[in-house]
Amino acid sequence: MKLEGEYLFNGPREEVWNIVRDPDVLATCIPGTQTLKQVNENEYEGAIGVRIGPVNAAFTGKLTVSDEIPPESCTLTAEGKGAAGFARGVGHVVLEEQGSDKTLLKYTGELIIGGKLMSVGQRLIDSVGKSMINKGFETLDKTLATRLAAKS
Amino acid sequence: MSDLINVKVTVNGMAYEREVEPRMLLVDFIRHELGLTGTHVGCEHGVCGTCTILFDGSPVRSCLLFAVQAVGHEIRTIEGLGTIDHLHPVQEAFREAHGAQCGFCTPGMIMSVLPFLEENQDPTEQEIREAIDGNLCRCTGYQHIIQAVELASDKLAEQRQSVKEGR
Amino acid sequence: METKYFGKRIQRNEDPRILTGQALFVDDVELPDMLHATFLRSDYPHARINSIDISAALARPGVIAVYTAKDMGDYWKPGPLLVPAPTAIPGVVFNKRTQVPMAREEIRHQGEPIAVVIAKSRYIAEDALADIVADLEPLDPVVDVEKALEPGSPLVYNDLGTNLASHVQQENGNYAAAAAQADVVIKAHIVIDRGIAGAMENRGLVVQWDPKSQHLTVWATTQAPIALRNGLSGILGLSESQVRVIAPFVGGGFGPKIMVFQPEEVVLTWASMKLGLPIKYIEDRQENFLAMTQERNQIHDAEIALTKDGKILGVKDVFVQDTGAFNSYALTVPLNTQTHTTGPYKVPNYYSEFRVAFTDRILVTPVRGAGRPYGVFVMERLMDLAAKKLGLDPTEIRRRNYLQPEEFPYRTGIIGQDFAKNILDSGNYPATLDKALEMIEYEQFIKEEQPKLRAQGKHVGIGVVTFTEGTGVGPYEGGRVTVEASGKVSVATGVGTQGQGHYTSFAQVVAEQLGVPVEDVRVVTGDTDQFHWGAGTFASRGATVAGNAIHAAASLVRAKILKLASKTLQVPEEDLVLENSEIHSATHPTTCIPLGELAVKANPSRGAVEPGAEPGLEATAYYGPPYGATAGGTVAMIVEVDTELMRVEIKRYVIAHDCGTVINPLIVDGQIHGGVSLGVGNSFFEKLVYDENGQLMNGTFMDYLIPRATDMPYIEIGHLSTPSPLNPLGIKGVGEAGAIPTPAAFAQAVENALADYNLEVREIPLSPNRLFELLEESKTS
Amino acid sequence: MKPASFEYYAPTNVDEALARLAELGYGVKVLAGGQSLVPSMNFRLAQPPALLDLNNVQELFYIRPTSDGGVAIGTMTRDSQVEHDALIKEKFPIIAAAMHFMAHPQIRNRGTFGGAIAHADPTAQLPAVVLALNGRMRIRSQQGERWVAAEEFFVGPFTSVLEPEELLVEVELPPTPAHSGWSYRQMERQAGAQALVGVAVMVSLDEAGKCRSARIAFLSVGETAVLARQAAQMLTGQKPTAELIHAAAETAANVDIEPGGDIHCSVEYRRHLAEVLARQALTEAFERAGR
Repeated sequence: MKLEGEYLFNGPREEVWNIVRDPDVLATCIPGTQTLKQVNENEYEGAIGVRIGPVNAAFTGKLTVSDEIPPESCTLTAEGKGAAGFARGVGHVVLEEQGSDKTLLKYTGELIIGGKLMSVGQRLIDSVGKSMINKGFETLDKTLATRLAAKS
Repeated sequence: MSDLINVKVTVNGMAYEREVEPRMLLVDFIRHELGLTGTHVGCEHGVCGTCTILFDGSPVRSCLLFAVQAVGHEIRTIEGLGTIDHLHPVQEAFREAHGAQCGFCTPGMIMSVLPFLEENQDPTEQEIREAIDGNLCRCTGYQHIIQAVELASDKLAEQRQSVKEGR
Repeated sequence: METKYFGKRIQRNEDPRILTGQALFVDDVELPDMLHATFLRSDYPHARINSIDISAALARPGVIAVYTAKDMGDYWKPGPLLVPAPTAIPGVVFNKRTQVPMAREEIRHQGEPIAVVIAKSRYIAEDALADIVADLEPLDPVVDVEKALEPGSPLVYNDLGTNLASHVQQENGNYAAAAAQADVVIKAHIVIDRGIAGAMENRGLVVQWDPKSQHLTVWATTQAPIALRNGLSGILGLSESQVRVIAPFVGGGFGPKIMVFQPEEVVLTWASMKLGLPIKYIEDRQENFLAMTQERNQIHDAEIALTKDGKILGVKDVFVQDTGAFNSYALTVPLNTQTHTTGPYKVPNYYSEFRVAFTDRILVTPVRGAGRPYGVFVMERLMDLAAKKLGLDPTEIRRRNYLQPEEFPYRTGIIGQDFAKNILDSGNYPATLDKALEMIEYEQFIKEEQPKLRAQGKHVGIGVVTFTEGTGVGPYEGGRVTVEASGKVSVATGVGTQGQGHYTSFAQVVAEQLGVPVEDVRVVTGDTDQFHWGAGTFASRGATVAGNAIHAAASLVRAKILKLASKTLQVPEEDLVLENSEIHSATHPTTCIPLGELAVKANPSRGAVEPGAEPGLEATAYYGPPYGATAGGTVAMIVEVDTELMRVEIKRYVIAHDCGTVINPLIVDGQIHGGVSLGVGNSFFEKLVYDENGQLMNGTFMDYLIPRATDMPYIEIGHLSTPSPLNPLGIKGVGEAGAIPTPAAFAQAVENALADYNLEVREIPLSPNRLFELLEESKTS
Repeated sequence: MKPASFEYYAPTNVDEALARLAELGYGVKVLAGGQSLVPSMNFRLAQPPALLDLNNVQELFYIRPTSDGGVAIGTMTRDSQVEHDALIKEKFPIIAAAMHFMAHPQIRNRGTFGGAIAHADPTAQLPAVVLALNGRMRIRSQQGERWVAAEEFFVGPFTSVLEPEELLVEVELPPTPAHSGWSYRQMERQAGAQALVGVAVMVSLDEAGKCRSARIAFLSVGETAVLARQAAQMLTGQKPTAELIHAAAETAANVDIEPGGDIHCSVEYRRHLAEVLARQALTEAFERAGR
C-alpha cells in the first residue's frame, strides 16, 4: 500500500525536525499505550498497543531512522508484529520551510500490512490509516505548540 | 483465567445449571456443556446463521453471545421442536419439500423460520427470501427451503384451523 | 419400465435426524478426556523459519503439548500424491511437490501451519498461540501466476529452479492449418479468479488412539474415508485393520474435503498416538479461508477459427493455472478445463496447452465444477464474440455447431482427468437448447419484451449457454446389500455423503429390486469398518458409480432370494413376486414368505448346508465404468442491469438438463439448485483478493460473499433424459451441473443487456466495482 | 475463533455501571448488543481485560416521546424494537427504512441503537441517520451529564467523543419540521453486507415550496459519517428543481466528501455512487416533503 501526503505545521523547521526526530514524541501519535526504548543511536525498540474502537492490538517492534539530513529529511522504517498480524512501513519525510513560522511535512512511503489485520480488517484499513496519520500530525502539532509556548 | 460464573438457564423448557468461564460463547455452552449439538457453528462472526437459536423467543446468533448473558433467559433450540418420530410441522415441511441437503444450516434455518411464520402467516416468496436471508446455505440454492417454508405455512394454518374447530 | 420407488420423488431417509438436530457431525463427537488442538499459522506467504520458541506456550496451564515440525522427527515427510500425474499424455511435465505436515524450514503460503497446540479446551489452545514466539524471516512471495513463470521471479522451491509445476499440450487435428483456412479468427484474453468451496461446516477431525486395543478411530469430514484410512495407516505404520475412519454426517463437501493427508490429519493422528488421548480439531472459518484448499485462477489466451457462416473450424486455448504451493492433487482441475472447453460442439481441430505454476498461495484442488466452468466460460465467450462478429443470433451459432444425437459416442481425442482419451457417451444438446428457449420464451423476449423494456430505458439482456458435464468417472465403487432377519435391508458402500441424499437414492435402488419400503433400507456410507473398498465422492460420481454397484449387489441378492424362495415355497422363480417385504406367488398370492423369515432360513444356526453355499441373503458387487458418462444441458438467463448503481439482477433462470435416468427427481432438482447457487456466487462475488505481498484481503464472510436467498433467482428446471449406455441404470451425474454454465450465461446476458455500451466481459466474477470500471472504459473507448 | 479471557461485570443500573467505568477506565469495554464487539473478540482483534455488560440495566431500554415532539431512545433499546416501533415509524420513518439494510434480523434482535452509535463505525447506517436527523447524545459519567450533537460526536473511525469513564445513555431526536421529507438510499454488494456508499437525507420545504433545510449524511465515504454541507447550502432557500438536485448531488460527491478506496469499491466508483444516491435520495425526499 502506497502512502503519500503532507501536513502543514505551525512552527519553524528546526522545531518540527526536533519533534519528528524524537521517537518519544512520535510514539504519542499512536492511539493506545507505548513503551519505546532507544537501543542505539538510530534504532528504537518497544511495545505498542494500538486502540481503535473495540480493537486493541499489541505489537512489538522497532523503529529505525536513516538517511538523515537534518533538518530537511529522513527515512523512518517501522516494523511491528503481534497476534493480530504485522505491519512494515517505510516512509521518507521531507520538511519544507514555508516562511519562518510554518513548515510543510511531505511524506511518501510504502506500508505492508499482513495477517488478521488484513484478512479481517481490510475494508477499514484505509479510513483507519488516514485517520491515524491525521490525528498523529495533529498531536505532533499540539506538542509543537506546547514546546513553542514554553520557549517564548 | 477469570473465575467461573454460575449460569442457570432454561433451554427447551428444561432448567440447566453449569459453572463456566465468562468468555464461553453461548453456542459452545449449548453444544458442549449441555450436549445439545443440533445448533451448529459455521463462522463465529455472526454472518452465516447456522448457530441461530431463539433467545426469549427471538432468533439471535448464539456465537455472538456469552453463556453468562443467558442467565435467567429462555432458550429454544432445534431439539425443542419435534422428535424423529413426531416432527414439528415446520420440520415435516422441510422433509416433504427436500429443504435440507447436508443439514448443517438446517437447524439455524428452522429457528429463523419459526418465529417468522408466527408473525407472518401467509408469506410471499419474497418475504420468505428476506426472512431466511440471514442464514447461509451452500447446498440448496434456497429454492427447496423456500418451498418448505411455504408448505410449513400451509401446515401451520391447517393446525390453527383444527385447533379452532376443536378437532 | 414400471417402477415403484426408482425415479420417484421420495422423501429422504436421513431427514428426521437432520431436522431434529440428531444427526451426528464431527464436532458433535464428545469423548472422555478429549483434548483440543489448534494450529499456529503463518501470517507470511513466504518465509524462512529461523526458530520457534514454544516454552511459554507449554508453561500455560491447561496446555498439554505443543509440537513443531522438528518434534515430528522422521515422521515428518511430504505427503503422497493423491492423484497420479497424467503420464498418458505425451510430453507432460510434472514436478511433484506435495503438502507437508507443518512447515519445517520454509513457509510457502499464508496460513501454513508451523506449530500445533494441544490443550484442555480450544479456548486455552488459542490463548497459547500468542505465547509461541516464531522468528520468521519474510522472503519475497510468488503471488501472481503469470509473473511466477517469468524469468527472475522469486521461487517457491529453490531446489526446483523454476515455478513451473506442469506443462501439458494436447491437440486433436491441426489448429494452425484450420486457422489458416478460416474466414474469421477471434481471440480473447480471459481471467478466472480464485474462490473457496465454502461448505457451511468447516473441516473437522476427532482422533482417538486406544493403546489397549491398539486401534485408531478417526471421525473426519472427508469425502474419501477409505483413501484416508489407507493413507493414514501407511503413514503411521499401522495395519489398515487397526484404523477406522468414519465420515458421519458431513456439512457439505464441494471438493476440498476430498483432499486427504492434510497437515491436520497427519499431525493429530501422530499426536494422539503419542499422547494416548483423543484429540478434537475443528477448523474455524478464519482457518477455512487460510488453510482449506481452493480453486481456480486461470488466465486464458484463447482463439476460435470459423467459416463465415459460423461453422467452427478450430479452437486454440493456451492458459496458465495457479496450483498454489503444492500440487498434491496433480492436474485434475486444468485437465477438466481442457476436456470441457469444446463441450457440446463439434470442434474438428483443437489445440490446448496449459502451464501450471507454483505460487505462495493455498493449494488448488477441485471445487464443485472443478475446472469445467472455466473451459465452458472460455468457449462460450468465444462463441458470443463470434456471433457478434458474424452477425448471428447467439443461439443460431451454437445450433450450427452442436454434436448431433446420432454422433455418439464421440471421441474428442483429448485426455482427461481419468487419463483416457475423452469419449462423450451420449447426449442430445439441440433438444436441451430447444427446451430452454421454449421455457424462457426466447423469441418473445428478443422480439417483443426486450425492445419494449429497452424503450423504457431498461437494460435487460438474455444469455443462453449449452454445456457438458463429464461425470461418474472411475475407477470403481462397491456396495454390499444384506437382508436382515427383521426383513429390513442394510446397505454399505465406501463413498462418503455430504448432503447428496445417498441414504435415500441408494435405498431406492435397493427397494426397487427387493420389494421393500425405502425407509426399511438403511444405508451406511463413509465408515471404513462397514465397507472398505472405494475411491470417494467426487466428480459427480456417487450416484452413478456407487449407485450402479449397489444395484448390482441388490440384483445378486434378488437372485438369491428368488432361488431360496422358490425352493422354500415350491414355486418356480418366474412366478415369484417381491413386494411389501415378502415373496409370494403371482398365481397364488397366499403362498408367501416374509423376507425376514427367508433371511433367517438363509442363515441356519444348526445342521448342514450344501457345499459352496454362502450364508445369508447378502451380496457384494462392484461397478467401474469404462469411462465417464457425460451429462449436459442448456441454461437461459435474463438479467437487468442498473447502469447507475451497477446492480445486476437475474430476472429469470431456466435450465434444461439431461442427466440420463433419474433415481429421485426431488434430489436431482436440489443438486441443480445448489450448483446454480455456486454459479451465481462465482458470477457476482466469489473472488479471493490478495495484495501484491500475498496477503489475503477478504478472509471473512463479511468481505467474501456467498449467495444468500435474496441473491438467488427462482430456478426453472426442465428435465430431458438421454440414458447413459455405459451403465445398467442409465445414470449420469448431476452434482456440478448448475455451477458449470452459470458464469458463462451471466456474462452473455450482461453483455446483451449492455449492448449500447459495446462492452465485453472477459472475466468472472463481475463485481459492481468491476462493472463500473468496464462501463467507464467503454465510454472512453 | 474463541475470545480471550475477561472479567465480567453485569450491573443492573446506570450508577453501578458508571462506578465501574470510573474505576476501570480503558480497562473495561462496554458490552451493549455485542454484534460488532463479539466478532472482533472472536477474531481476537479485541481482547478487553473486562466487559461491562449493560444488558441487565433495564433503565436503558426505552423509546419515549420528548416534550418538544421528538423521541428519546434509551441506549440499550434493541434495533429490531426501534425498527418496528409505532412512534418511530410515525415520526422517523427513515430509521426503519435504513435499519432494513443493517445486517439481518437476527443481528438486529440483539444489536442496540446506542451501541451502534457509540461504536462509530463509518460504514454503519445509524450514525449517518442520526446525523441527518440532527440528533444529540446524552452522555453520563460519575461527574455528571453532558449533551453532544451528532455533528460533534463522531471524531474518527470507531472513535467518538466518549471518554473511557463515560457512557452513552440516550439518543434524542428532535421533531422534524412541517413539510419534511426523508430518504435513505444505499448500494451494497449483497443484502445485509456493508454499504459501499449510503446516504440519509432529511429535507423540509417552506410555504413557497423552497428548501428550508437539507441534511445529507453519507456513510462509507470517509472516517466518520459525513454531512454534505456545501450541497445542503446550495439547496437551502432554493426551489429544488431537478437541475439543482443534480448539481447538489455532484457537489456532495465531489466537494463534500473525501472517500477512500478498498477492494470492493474504488474511489471513483464511490464518488459515482455518492452522486447517484444523493440525487435519488434528494429527489425522493423532496417529493415526500411536497406531498
